[in-house]
Amino acid sequence: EMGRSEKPLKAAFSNAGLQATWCAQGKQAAEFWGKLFNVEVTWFDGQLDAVKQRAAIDNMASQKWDFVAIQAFGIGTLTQPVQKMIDAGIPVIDMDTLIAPLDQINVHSFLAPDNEFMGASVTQALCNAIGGKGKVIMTQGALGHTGAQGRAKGFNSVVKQFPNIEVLDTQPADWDVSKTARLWETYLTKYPQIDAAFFHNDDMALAAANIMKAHNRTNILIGGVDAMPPAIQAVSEGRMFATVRNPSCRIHGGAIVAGVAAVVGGEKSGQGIPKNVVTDGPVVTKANAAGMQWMEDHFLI
Amino acid sequence: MSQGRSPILELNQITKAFGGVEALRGVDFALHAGEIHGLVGENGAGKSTLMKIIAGVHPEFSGRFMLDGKETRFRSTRDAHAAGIGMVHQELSVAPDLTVAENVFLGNQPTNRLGFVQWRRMAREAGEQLSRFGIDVDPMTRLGDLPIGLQQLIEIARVLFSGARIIILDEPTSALSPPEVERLFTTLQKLRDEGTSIVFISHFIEDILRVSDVVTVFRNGRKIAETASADTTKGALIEAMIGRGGEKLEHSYTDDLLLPQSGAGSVVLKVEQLSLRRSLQDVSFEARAGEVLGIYGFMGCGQLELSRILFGKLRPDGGTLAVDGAAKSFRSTAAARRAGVALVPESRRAMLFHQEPVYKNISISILERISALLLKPVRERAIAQRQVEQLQIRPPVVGLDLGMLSGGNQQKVALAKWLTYPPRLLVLCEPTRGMDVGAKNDVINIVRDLRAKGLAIIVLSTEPETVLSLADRILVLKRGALVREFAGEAVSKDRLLEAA
Amino acid sequence: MASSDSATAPADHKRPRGLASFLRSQMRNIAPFLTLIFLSAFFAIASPSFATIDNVGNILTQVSVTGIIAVGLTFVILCAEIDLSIASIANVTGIAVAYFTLQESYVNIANVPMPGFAAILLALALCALLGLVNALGLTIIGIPSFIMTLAMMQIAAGVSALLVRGQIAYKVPPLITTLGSGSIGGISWIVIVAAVMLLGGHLVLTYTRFGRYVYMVGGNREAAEFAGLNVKLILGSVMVISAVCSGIGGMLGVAHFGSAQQNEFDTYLLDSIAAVVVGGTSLFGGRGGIGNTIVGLFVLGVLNNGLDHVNIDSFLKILIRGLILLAALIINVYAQRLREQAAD
Amino acid sequence: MASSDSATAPADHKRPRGLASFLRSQMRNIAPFLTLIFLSAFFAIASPSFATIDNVGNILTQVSVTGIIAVGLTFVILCAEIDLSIASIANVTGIAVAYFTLQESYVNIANVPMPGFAAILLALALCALLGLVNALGLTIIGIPSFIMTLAMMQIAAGVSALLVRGQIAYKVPPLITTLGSGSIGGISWIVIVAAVMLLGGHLVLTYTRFGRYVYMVGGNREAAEFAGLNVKLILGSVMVISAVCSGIGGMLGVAHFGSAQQNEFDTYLLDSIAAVVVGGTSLFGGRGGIGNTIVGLFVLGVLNNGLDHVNIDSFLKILIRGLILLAALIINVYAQRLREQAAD
Ligand SMILES: Nc1ncnc2c1ncn2[C@@H]1O[C@H](COP(=O)(O)OP(=O)(O)OP(=O)(O)O)[C@@H](O)[C@H]1O
Ligand SMILES: Nc1ncnc2c1ncn2[C@@H]1O[C@H](COP(=O)(O)OP(=O)(O)OP(=O)(O)O)[C@@H](O)[C@H]1O
Ligand SMILES: [Mg+2]
Ligand SMILES: [Mg+2]
Repeated sequence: EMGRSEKPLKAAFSNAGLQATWCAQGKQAAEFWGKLFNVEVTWFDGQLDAVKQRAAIDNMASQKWDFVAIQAFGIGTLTQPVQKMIDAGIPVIDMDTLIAPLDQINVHSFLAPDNEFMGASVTQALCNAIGGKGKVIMTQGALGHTGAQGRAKGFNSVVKQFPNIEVLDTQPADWDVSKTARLWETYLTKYPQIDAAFFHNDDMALAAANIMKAHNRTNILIGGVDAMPPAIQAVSEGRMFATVRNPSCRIHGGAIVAGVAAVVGGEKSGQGIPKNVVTDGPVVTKANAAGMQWMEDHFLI
Repeated sequence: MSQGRSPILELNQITKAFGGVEALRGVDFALHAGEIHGLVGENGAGKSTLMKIIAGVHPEFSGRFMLDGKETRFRSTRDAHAAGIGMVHQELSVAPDLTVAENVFLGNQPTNRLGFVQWRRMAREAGEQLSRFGIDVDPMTRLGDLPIGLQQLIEIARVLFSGARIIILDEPTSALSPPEVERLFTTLQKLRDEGTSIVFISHFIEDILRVSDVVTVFRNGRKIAETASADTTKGALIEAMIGRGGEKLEHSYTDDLLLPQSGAGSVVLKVEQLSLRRSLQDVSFEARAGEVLGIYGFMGCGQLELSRILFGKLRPDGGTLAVDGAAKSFRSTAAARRAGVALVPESRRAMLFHQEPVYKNISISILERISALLLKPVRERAIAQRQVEQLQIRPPVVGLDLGMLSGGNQQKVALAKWLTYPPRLLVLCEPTRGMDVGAKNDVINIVRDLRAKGLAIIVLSTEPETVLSLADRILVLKRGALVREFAGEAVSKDRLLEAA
Repeated sequence: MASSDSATAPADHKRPRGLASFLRSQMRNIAPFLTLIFLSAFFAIASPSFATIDNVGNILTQVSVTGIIAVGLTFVILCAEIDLSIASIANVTGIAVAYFTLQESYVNIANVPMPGFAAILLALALCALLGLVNALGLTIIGIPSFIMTLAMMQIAAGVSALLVRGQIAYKVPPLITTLGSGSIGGISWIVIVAAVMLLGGHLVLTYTRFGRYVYMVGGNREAAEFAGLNVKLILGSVMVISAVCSGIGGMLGVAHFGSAQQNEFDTYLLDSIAAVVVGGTSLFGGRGGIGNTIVGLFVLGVLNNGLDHVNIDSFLKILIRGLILLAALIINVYAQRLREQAAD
Repeated sequence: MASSDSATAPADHKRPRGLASFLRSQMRNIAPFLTLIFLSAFFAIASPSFATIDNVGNILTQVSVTGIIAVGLTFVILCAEIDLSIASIANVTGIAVAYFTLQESYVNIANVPMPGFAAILLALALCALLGLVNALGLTIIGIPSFIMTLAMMQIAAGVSALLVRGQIAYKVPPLITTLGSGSIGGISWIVIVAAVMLLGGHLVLTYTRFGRYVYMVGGNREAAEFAGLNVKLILGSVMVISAVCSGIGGMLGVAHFGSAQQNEFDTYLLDSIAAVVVGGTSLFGGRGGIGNTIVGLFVLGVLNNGLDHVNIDSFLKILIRGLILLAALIINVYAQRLREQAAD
């Protein structure tokens, strides 16, 4: 049923911004899977900017595609051109972030991880590792980011179950490593005892790890989100305790597969493919780090 | 006296134009070692321009420039410095935020082998130099904290003691007191005797005759004469400066001129106890309708500040100002204009829009009266056309960009904008500066017409001729205070100079 | 002798001054126009999808918000000032209009719903107020506009943050929704609004007394003051105009993009400045106008749009944009210089 | 009468001028210092963890990168120019030094490994080159620094994008790692580097001819030219100095934060400008210096750090920062005005 397309398909992809590693990895995955399925992928970079991405999607919408896949930078900013493509019968696959609340737009399918689950699962791993008691800190991403909101929710739902765990601080660092560094310098001063820390992504976690090392406070267990190669390396070296995979390859590769299935296999939204596909990844610890790295190398997760 | 020796500096056929204005036309100039060379000429004759060419400020000019017998071309002031040429510019050019000591060594602070500035040595040497020049001031004070006159002296001292072998002084005495001028002359003579060559520009002919060995006269961008000071007289110099065409206008001012008995109308402007820190002290006077009030004084005597206060651009520290009997405290120039005051400032650059056509320059001040919201270009042009014809502005094309007009015609445009709806009080700063004889005459006639229409007019000038040719009553401003009034009595250029 | 000079001179001006001299004097306007034609031709050849009716529509909508903001900025730059708070004020105004509109239940903002016209008026009042702060800082306190508006950029961002608190709002009053995202007869309303505002700006600058004053203040501020103009009032007004144009752009932008959120409009700062300057309006004031801004808008619009139609390395595009911006600036400065020479 | 005037005049200047007058004349330096004391006292009361030795260490490290960048910016602002490309150049230099260093296998960048010293030299050469482009644009072409460095901001971001291509690099040469994240005797190397550079900047500004020229050019550009200074060379030099300081800050910053990525240093633009200006260096040039910059650094450092220690609404913090910035600017302008009055 699904498989390599006979005639070459033209697909347009856009994601939040290629400046972000997670997005850059997704681009490679999409191109890799595209080659396997005979799909020619054209990229429209969102440049981490709502206005620029909107212009790019407007331009995308005035061209002809077999299918498109989009990760929105700003929720709700792409509705009009996306609707135009849907109206033109182009299957639109929504990746990672909502293009708009699902009642406003009828995308072919929404492939996304469950941020709340990711936050909860890595927090759970941290809490277990410190024996269910101690002091923890969460460093959030940008408060406006839905991913960050989900991850925070997951974190809170888990720590609530541990009466002996005290949350010291949850200030946002806006995904910014320099702000993370500043915050953590303050924490290390303010709190003589910190047992574990949860960061909304690995970049912030690694920046904080650097600060902890400089302050000789390497006893803090660090958890992150994304499980990008540098974080997997840090986990296997013990610099980080755990991270949870936000499966960029699975989402972007999945978008290729879903697109081909729609065009070639005639899959219909809601029947052949669910409206909402949850693409969660596992928690990565020392135990499964090497395997995770291999899977990422081959764009499998 | 300098015959026989070859000059250290020799300029041939120097021509220099700014845009359309020719500031210098084929000028020859020679300077010998160990001479003080006086330079005189009317405003705008090109004296400063020639000196700036020598000091490397204007690298672009045509003509031959010989230094020590070798053809030279300065690309910048640095080249001139390196060649031993120092200049005191007409406008104060110091660094007010630096200390006195640094200003004395401006651009040439003493350093040790590591390249570090030796502050203590610099302060000591600056102090020594200044006290040799009779200035007693802590070398580590910030220069900007000192009075203007002292700043000027320090700038002069810097150049005099910089070791330059050619020193140019462009109107250095304008802000100095007589004893300071005296000390300056002594020092100049000493430097001359040590072999330094000095160019000295001044509008004070007596000073020039006293201190210089040779005098050169400029007129209208040309060199008119060069004589040994011993061989000439003040009268001869003035005649050379002013020229034949000027006889009718200028000549009489050396003789007494009888100011008319006041037959003027009501008081339009009443100024009482006006003061502005450092510039004006307790200035009180009145200006009447149908009268031209001349205010004469040396450069820096407070005239410019006074004109700014009358037009709301500067706010006085104290004193009152009343127009037509109503007390005014102008918060802006717009407020002054609404109250019926108009100002034509001394600088053309400051009062005209060079990139805009003539008619917009004329209409700008009366736009409110021509149009409520939308512009009425046809009316604007018609009004402008009338003024252009009345004032004989050439070419009489109101759509031409102002920058295309000659200086004198630009000056007329500046006047033209106040003529359609005349103000109550017209303040003119240096209204004839840079004008040729014919244009000056035109301006005099315009001003007289306006007086006849019942305006109160104030003419402020540093040129005695201007004041004498226009005013019905003359006030002399000196160091910010009114020191003398000439009304209904005999006055002459000499008397004015004496009072100032 | 003097009289013979001036007798012959007038004839001089009536003599035609030669095509070369005319072209040089028009360089400021010609250079950006040539850039535009060159870019359009290049992309039309490089990509079949570029020169289509549909894509012209895209370019028009894409430059609309920038265009609306650039109207006010043109006034500011004509006065030889700058406004760095435009994007931030656009953002806060868009957020404010959504803040005063009833949102769907899933939007988690403690907002204050009001009737549509009240929301619009309040949002406009907010941007005018921020513009007024800029105006007072510039004219009364005397903070240079560059640094005053830099501080305002932060302040407006702070107000935005307080209003949305990291959330996203979707609803704006119906009028704004229509103007921002509706279309009539195949033409987007936002394009029409931008066109009307640009036209309005042009008319004000060209045919009103205030517009004349703006040019005069920019051309020679000192002379304007000596002519008895209220220079501070004019400068203050252009700062307020700029803020209000930004606010309108922000409100329509929110409707156009479909949501209001923090930092949504950051790009408009550079884009608007670039549009005005690239179009040939002089940074030193007094020269240029809305016509130039329109050309500048299209130069940037075509550049951004065209780069999406050709397959260039995404990472290279950032550099290419920077270099073209620099090239346009150099042309701007040289064109000014040529013009000045032509005037001599 | 006239002679008695001038006889008394010189004596005047040696007369002590009264405390009030002295204080007023020092307002420019006192105002920021009072702000600093006030802020410190406030946070010390509001949070027990603020006024600790450890936290002083934090504040020191936190202002270090800004401090290094601000050294160069101080030169630029003293010349009455501005440099908006500092953060962008810091970023590209940090990325370049990582680009020329061997990265771990999992870093997916087509980089060009080199020996450490070569990587450092190449990175420095890059930032110096970009500074040189700024310098040439400003002095030779005559583009105002504000807009020239705005274009450079884009260009440097473009080069960064091309080098990292959306990836993150972690390794930098050992020397940079040590200086950026190591410490000696309990003091971070980066603090020492910042202190040395600030001291160096101070010495250059105060004790070298070049430094004095910077003040002269900023204080009265025409007088500087008449005094035979090569004004263009000085302006060009400060642009290069600024770029190189930014580059050093960027390299050490990358080591300090542990990674090199696009847009990492964006916040440093506003922070550095704010530090210089809040410290009391005049935007109009000629006044201020590294001493002021240090005070400004601490005002902002204490503000940022202190806000982390107290529990204020995160969204409110943005606004608070903006308002304090504006307040400091107003004080700066008024202090200048008071000083001028005191001078009379
Ligand atoms: N930088 C300039 N740009 C344009 N025109 C200039 C410039 N400098 C001087 N001029 C013009 O050149 C002419 C000669 O000016 P210059 O300053 O040499 O006169 P001057 O003899 O020194 O007069 P004064 O006695 O008033 O100082 C004047 O018409 C003046 O307006
Ligand atoms: N850039 C220009 N382009 C065209 N014509 C010009 C330009 N500059 C000057 N002119 C014209 O050349 C003529 C001579 O100008 P110039 O400045 O030499 O006049 P002038 O004899 O000094 O007159 P005035 O005494 O009024 O200053 C004037 O009629 C002027 O309009
Ligand atoms: Mg002169
Ligand atoms: Mg002339």
